[in-house]
Amino acid sequence: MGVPSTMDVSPPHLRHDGRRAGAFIAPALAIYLAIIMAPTVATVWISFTEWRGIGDSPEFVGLENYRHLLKSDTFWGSFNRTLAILIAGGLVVFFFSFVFTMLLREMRAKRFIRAVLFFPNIVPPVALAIAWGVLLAPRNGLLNGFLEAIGLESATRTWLAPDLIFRSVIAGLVWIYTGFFITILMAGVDRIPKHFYEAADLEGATPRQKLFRVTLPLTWDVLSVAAVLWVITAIKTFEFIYAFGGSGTDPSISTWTLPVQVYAVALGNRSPIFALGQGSAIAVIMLALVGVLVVLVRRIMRRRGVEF
Amino acid sequence: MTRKRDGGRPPWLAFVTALLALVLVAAACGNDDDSDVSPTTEAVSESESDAGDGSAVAPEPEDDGGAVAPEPEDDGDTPEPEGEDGTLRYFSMWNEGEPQQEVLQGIIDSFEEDTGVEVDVLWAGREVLTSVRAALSAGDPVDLIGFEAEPLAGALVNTGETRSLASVLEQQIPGEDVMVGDVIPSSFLDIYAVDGEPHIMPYVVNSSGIHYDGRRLTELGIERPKTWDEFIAASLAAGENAVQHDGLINFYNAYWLYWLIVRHGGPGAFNAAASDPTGEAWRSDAIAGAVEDLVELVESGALAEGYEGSNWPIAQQEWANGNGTFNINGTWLASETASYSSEGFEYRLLPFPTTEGGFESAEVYQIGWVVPQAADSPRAAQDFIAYALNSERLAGMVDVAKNLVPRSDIGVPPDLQDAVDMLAASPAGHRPYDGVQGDYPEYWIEFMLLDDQLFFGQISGEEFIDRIAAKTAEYWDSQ
Amino acid sequence: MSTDVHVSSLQRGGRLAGRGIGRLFVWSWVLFSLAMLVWLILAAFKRNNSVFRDLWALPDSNEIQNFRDAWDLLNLARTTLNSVLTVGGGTALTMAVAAPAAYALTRMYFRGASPLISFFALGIGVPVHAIIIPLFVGLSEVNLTNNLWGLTLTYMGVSIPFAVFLMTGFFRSLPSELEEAAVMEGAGPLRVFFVMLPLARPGMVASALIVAVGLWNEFLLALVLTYDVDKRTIGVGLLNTFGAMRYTSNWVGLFASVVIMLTPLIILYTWMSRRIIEGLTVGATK
Amino acid sequence: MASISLHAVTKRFDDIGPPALSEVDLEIEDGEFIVLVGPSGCGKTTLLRIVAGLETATTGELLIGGSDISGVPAGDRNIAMVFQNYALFPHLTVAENIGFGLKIRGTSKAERRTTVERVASLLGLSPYLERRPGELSGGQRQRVAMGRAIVRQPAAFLMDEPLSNLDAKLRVEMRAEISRMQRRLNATTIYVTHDQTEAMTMGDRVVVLNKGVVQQIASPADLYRYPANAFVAQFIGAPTMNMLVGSIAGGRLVVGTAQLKVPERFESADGPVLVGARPEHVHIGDRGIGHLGGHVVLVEHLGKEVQVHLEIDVPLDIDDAHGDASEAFVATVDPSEAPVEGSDVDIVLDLDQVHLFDRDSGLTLTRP
Repeated sequence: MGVPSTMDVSPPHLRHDGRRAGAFIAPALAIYLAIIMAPTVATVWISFTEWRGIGDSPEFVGLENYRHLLKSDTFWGSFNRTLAILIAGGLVVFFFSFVFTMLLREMRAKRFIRAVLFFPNIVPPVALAIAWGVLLAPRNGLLNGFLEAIGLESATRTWLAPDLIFRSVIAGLVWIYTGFFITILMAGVDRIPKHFYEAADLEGATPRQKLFRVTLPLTWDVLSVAAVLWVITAIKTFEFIYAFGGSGTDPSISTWTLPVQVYAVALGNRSPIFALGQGSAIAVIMLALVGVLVVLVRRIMRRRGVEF
Repeated sequence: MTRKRDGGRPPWLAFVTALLALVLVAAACGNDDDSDVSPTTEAVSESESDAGDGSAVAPEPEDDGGAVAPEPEDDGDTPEPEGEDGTLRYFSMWNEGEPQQEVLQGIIDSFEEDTGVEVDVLWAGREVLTSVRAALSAGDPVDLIGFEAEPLAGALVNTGETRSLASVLEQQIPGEDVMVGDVIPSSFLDIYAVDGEPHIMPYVVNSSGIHYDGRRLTELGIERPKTWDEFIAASLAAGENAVQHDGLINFYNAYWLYWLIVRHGGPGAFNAAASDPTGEAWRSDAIAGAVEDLVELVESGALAEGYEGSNWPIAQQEWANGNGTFNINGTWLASETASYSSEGFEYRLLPFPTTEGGFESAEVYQIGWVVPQAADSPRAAQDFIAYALNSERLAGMVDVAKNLVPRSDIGVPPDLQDAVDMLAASPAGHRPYDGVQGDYPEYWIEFMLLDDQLFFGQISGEEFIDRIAAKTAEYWDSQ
Repeated sequence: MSTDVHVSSLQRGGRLAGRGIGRLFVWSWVLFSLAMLVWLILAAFKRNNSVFRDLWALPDSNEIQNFRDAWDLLNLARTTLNSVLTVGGGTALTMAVAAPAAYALTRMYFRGASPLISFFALGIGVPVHAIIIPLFVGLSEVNLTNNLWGLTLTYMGVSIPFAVFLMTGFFRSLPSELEEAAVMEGAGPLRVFFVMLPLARPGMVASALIVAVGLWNEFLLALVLTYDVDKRTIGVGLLNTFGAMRYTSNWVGLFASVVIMLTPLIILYTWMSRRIIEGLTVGATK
Repeated sequence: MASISLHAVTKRFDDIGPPALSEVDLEIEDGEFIVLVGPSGCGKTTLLRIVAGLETATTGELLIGGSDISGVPAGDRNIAMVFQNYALFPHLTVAENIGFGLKIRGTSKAERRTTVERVASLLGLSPYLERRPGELSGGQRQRVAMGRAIVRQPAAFLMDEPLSNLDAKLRVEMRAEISRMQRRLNATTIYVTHDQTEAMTMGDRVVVLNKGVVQQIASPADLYRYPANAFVAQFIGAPTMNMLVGSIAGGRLVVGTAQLKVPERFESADGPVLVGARPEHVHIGDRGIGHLGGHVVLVEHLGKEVQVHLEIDVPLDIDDAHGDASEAFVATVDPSEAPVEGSDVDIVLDLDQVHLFDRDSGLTLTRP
């Protein structure tokens, strides 16, 4: 194939000896390096130290922080909850996104519906968390109140009880993020020219066949982007959970995820621990999780997108 | 606990700092019209003052852009020059709008008027130490911090970040003919003393116990319970939702077991169990008794339905509205629920029920001030402490904020009388959570996790003891 | 033949029913979201002691006082200004550096452009938590903590990866003939960039909106990097109000705060939602 | 205006395979209108872009007005280019688009305006100066692109298939207009097209390119009459020239079973050849009198003439670029002579007009 080896195929008037391009890129790169990359490297380093960050200097302790974490129930709780958001939450979000995208394709009010569904994504997570808490409050919450009002008292639950609370959190996240992923998937679906569906209709394809034969293959690349975005979003999710527990009272430990624990252990807490080393170690684990999963997702979804 | 504190800086810091400086210099050179973005402190404070009304912003202490954070002195007793401007930087745990904040604001206003010292106060809320840390790391002065004594002890006092307040005891209280040491009982101060010298000066002394509406108990014809058995019986007699509890706050859940351990094993028993490197201290009879009692409560059905999923402050709200009888809480509950409690609500407090052959002591939950080593104006801070402890001024905490104060010569409203009596009658005092929260904050989290499982009936008493013993040994092993 | 028709019409009947259920579900979801919003707005006008007693009652009075409380506690004039300064400044500066970078990365064809794009994209995956500790220490070394400039700079840093990523998509989709035409007319690299810039405007606007909405809702960085009341952004302000209101149990005041904070967003959103959504979509599907 | 010279210009995009352009030599005189033509992928656009400075030649020399400008950036070559899609800046008005180059060169605002207005009136664009390209028709956009090229009086114009986006009728109009304009401005012009009609009607000289190699440079008439090789012969002219496989042996031209007399002008030729006959040089007669037998597959009536598609029993040399075998032998005849579809006919080649090419090299054996 026409793969360039030593020769450059790019047009010369646009090709530059890095220097000119460098001037365009340097400011963004410098800030990016200073604010994101350098601190990331530093975090890895701090994770090998013990450090309170007030007046003392970091003391190298090797893998001690990691060893400590592996033995901590709190850490494993946070870790498992993060994975639960990622996997269980992900499955639900993507299932709904797909179903909605398919349904919305043929609905007249689709722009309006999409706008409403997307809305939680621009609302401050604090506000969402407040609303979600009001909804799920045990006795005077909106949901239980509603269920009672329509005569479904048997369906009422203590939504925030230890066995349910995290599912309630995930439900909240699903409510927020489904709109986001619907939007992205719809964009992919909208790009598919109508005539593919018309051709499929002429051949008498069922909706399921259309989904698997037309929609999925032709949105594969969008799906892969969406999956990567989900991995990042799921692992990063902090604000909603933090605010769900409220300010002034720490979020209930039964809702902690990795980022919440980083915050609680290293940054702030009602009874602060100031364990910067340990917080960094958790952050490094988050980072590794993101890295491994993104690579994994990309590998799984590597099948090339179809050009059309 | 104290760690060595040399000037050593982590190697990466130079890297990050250099990059940041580079970016700033580049930004400053690149945009002539944007010259405010310069790394010099001058420009920074300029931008601060044109961004704000200026009053709350303290001028930067250093004039060097790459300023090194002022190193705290090792020796807290060395007298230091006052901050040149006579400004007192005060970080407070209260949020704007809370009654305690309003009281303190009043004190601050008159202090400024009387002394000419400007008080720059930050109403930071309960995560005040996060702000303190931010300020200290940035080298901003922090002269006075007001917060709960336990986290102060754990985060600052035990690690040597605070100054001794011994000299404050000999300071005269402005407007009164007494010294601070005369009115603040040393029993309070001794709890957090370092080398015999006080480091935390309390201005509120709360406690905890079981709250109820006096009227309701009378209506129900239930006698005020004294012992644990009586309490369980009373709860069962009180009908639905007898014990309201906000189970989503882990440290409210911990009230029960901690109190039961302290009752069964005496003050310090919980702390001793937590700090036993082998974890075997958890297998004592006292703790077994405490766990057994807790399981009894959980299994009795006295706890309001859904307590494990109650998001604070819902349970206490319902309790105050008359749906429920008992609520275990701090003595601040009266002030927290005042705005929505049902009419004619009669706030009563039950000291935590006693157990057979057990101990009696009261929780001393102090809220106080510390003066950090890094303070710029430690003298002004001490002056403020003495000034605020004046009985008339402190009375606001009682009358308006409905909190107890360390001075016994200030009268209390009826809502708080039970608490005062409880503290007075108690033969001994102990720290909140027996000091476990303050002394071992990381361990505390792991403890609460297991305690929740026990309190929610997810594990049996035996399982709990086995697990917490193992956890304790593991924790100390990794320290 | 006739049975075939019969079967397929049955199938279609089932399919229609399925679709009907699906649509019902979609509409319930939509209604649910709207109901939450409406409830919150109504609650903001209720009285504190009745708000939870009868959940579905209409407000019995116009409790404007709730909004006064909220306004004061949120310190709204101040927090809004801070948010506008840091979010507006951060967004504008992000675009100012990300646009030329994205342009150079996609259209200057220099060696190493493609790995550099990947390097920038890497930043999207870095959680704020993984940088905040050293960032905090580093910023305090240069006196940029508790400082709106420091926060703005940080906002730039965390926005740049996504902005560059989105805009490389936009710039890549532009026709190269225009660029060549400009070159033929004698335009230098900078001028060519400025010729191309207006063409990327839809992308720029969308990227800026997405960055701005993200920053507007951000509060972790603001919480950790600033502490003065005067430096609080609206997100931190709301969180603090949340804390304070819960201690004082002024729930309706809290709802009023939420409504106050949501109002500009709702207005902006009804006006710009298509832009935001489409911008996001182009970035994701390019 | 200036002359343009290319000496041995070679362009490689990669190390493998043949170069995109190989050893191109071309001398363009001042004021000349040169058309580059060839099938797609032949390298004509690459050649244009090298002249423009949008590509660099791998080796070779490029002179404009006598001076080497290989290292001069595109913007400094004082060359204007009209792009296939016009490349108008959508956010600028017509006036701003036309005046763009002037602005960059720092021409004063007043001067810019008068110049732009003059050019606009020349092109009939005066009423549209304040519109944006999106509001114009295809033909108007084309004119704006022209205007932008004309306005700064460049040393040369480069046009890259400027008419290909227009409909057929407009294309004919614009073709004439560009020619007229070029004559009027007396501007050195390089014009790239794949359309041989444009090539034949517009160019002073035409350069035929194939696979990166110059096949022939000649005036349109010469190109038609004296194609230098089989490729040019087949590429120029429509319908395409018929190409039969044959050989010359013992002074006879052997085509299939027919043994023909070798025309005088080929007497020195020998060996395997290709016999090229344009459709109008093929006559159809009754069986028995012609050179070759054929079967009438299709008869197309075009009005003044008739195209007869024939199957013949002689191997044809069919270029990749041209259709399938059944259409490969075509005769153009007078309507009165049209045969009946399906009939068998005899074919007579006009031997005075046929072209002979060396079968191996494809080069013409004709000596004009």
